[in-house]
Amino acid sequence: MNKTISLVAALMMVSGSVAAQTFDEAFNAQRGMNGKGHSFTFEGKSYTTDHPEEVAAAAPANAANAKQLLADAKAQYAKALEVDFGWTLTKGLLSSANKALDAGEFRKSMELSARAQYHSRMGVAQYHQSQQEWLMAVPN
Amino acid sequence: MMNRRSVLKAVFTGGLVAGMGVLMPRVALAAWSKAAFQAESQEAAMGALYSAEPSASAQVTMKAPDIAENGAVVPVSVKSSLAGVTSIAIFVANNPQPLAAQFNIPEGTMADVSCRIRMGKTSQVTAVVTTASGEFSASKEVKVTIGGCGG
Amino acid sequence: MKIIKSLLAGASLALVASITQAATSGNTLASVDPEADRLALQSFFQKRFPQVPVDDYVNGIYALDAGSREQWEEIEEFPPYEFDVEEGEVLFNTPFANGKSYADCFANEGVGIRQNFPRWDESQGKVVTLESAINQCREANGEKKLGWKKGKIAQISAYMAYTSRDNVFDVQIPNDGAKAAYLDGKQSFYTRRGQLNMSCANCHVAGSNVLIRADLPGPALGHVTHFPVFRSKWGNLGTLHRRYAGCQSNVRGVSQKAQGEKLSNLEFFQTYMSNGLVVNGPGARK
Amino acid sequence: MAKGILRAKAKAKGDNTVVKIMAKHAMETGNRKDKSGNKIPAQFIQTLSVAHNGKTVMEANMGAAVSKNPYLAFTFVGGAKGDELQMTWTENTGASATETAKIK
Repeated sequence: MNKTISLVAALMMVSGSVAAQTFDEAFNAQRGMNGKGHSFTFEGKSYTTDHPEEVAAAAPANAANAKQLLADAKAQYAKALEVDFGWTLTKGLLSSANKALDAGEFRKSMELSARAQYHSRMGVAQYHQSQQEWLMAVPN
Repeated sequence: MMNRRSVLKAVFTGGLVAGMGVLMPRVALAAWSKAAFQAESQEAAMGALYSAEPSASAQVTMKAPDIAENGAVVPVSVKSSLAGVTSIAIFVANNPQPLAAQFNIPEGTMADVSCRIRMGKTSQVTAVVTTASGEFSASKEVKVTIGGCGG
Repeated sequence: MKIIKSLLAGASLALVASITQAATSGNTLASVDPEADRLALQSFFQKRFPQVPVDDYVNGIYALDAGSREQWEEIEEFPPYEFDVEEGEVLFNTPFANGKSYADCFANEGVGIRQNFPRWDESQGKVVTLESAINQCREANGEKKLGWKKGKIAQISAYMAYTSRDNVFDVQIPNDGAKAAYLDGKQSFYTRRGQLNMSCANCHVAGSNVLIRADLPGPALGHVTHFPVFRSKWGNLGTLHRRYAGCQSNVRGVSQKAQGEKLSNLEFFQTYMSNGLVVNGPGARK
Repeated sequence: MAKGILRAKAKAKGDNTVVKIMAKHAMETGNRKDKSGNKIPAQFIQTLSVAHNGKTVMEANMGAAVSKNPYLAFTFVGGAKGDELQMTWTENTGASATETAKIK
């Protein structure tokens, strides 16, 4: 019993120095506490709390990069829809990203694409996670 | 679409029997008061209908929910044990036009009416009953909340 | 401090318990037991709201929320769906161009049969809801399909429900095909969707005693017995699949196709959960 | 006869008659806008009067704050099963009609 308590406590009180079980857990905890643009160490290495999409969106703002990001985001959205786990705001983000691209606002377009891509990646992740976890919600 | 069509149809068929209305005996009851219904404050609406401010009375009872399920359809019932009630009116203080409805109660009809009203937001709802000896009222606050699930 | 500790212990126990359960039952075709699921859901609600009789759950949220119930009873004095039932009856009895009518497509000429839907159709290999049976009937007689969410289809469905009031829901799961559809619906019900990461069950089972702003969510037991519903919010009558779409986009998920396989299976599961309760549709809701 | 917009449930109970009436009507307030942003003109039932044997038993004056599909319930002394009620409604547009219902 004590063991379980301390495990849960560790999970709940995770901080930069306390090791979580996996990188994802550590990342999520850090992101949750500090938001983006924060650095932390995990098993001796240094990482930032930025999502991969945010890292991509930080690339130089130009037409080629903005176009590429938008295409990536659209492809990711298609994947989310394929597993039936699209999110409602994604479509609007994509169309705003498209408009910003046309208007030459590359930085804005890239940030919108990044958000759309993140939503879609999470939708797909949600699909996979749900396959494993849905039964936990069934009353017995 | 269908709503409008059946309404139009009713209007059309209604035209044929509208003449009958003229033949029906009319009693002297308060007509639809433009000044009262279009008034934008409760004072103005009451002023258009009554000569004096209604006084609160325990003999007027109003049934209205504490929290409205949906502001678009709020059931309200008004009842009075006062003698000789000739009119019942319902006011929603915070509506754009506070007077919601006014009922003429001829002799032989009970002072007990129910209807459903719209409320834009949380407001004091007041029922006013008219008798030979003046106006009497009851009021209560009805909360209008934002629903949890839009759907 | 002590309080926090015991809270943590509780949380860890719950976590462990649900994982153990997940490992064992109800998520495969071999282990899923619809009747056990139904009884488990009933007992869940009976434990949570011991004062509410099971039969009362057909009234949805009004079984639990006294303040709302009073207003609803006022509305039911002269419910707004009466016009729709009337129009549904006219539509139902209007012959198609070929001279046939809806009555020719259904058992007992379509009267008093709501409780048998949705049903597993072996020849089509899928769940057929009442609304999809209505459209199949139209197509078989050379008529165009009706839109799924509101208008005529909801009115016809409302009339058919009205003629079936007080009949007891009796959804059958005759074979493995039906069982697979049931399981799929069950999984959908408990699967988190959308940006808010919520499942049907989050609100309508586990969250059934938690306010969402000022509202309690309707309990999952008896959830579908009163459809189609006239929602004051809509200002008109709508089908169950219209409501599903609304729920799914409320949690910021792209909603699934009305009368598609997924939602039909979900309806199949949910209606099975209400087996033994009576048809009381159409209903009036806030 | 084509059905009008009113539905009535009138029941004789002892010496009294309980009347419940609902009208199928949108009760447009004039404050709403359509999808293209144009104001939807006000169109609502302004008066509804009910007569039994030629005697008015209720006269309702309504504003735009009465709900869609307006509902009205009241009780009057008298009335017997089989009697007819005459119900006359008038819209703010001037349209009007008289419909009837039987007491049950």
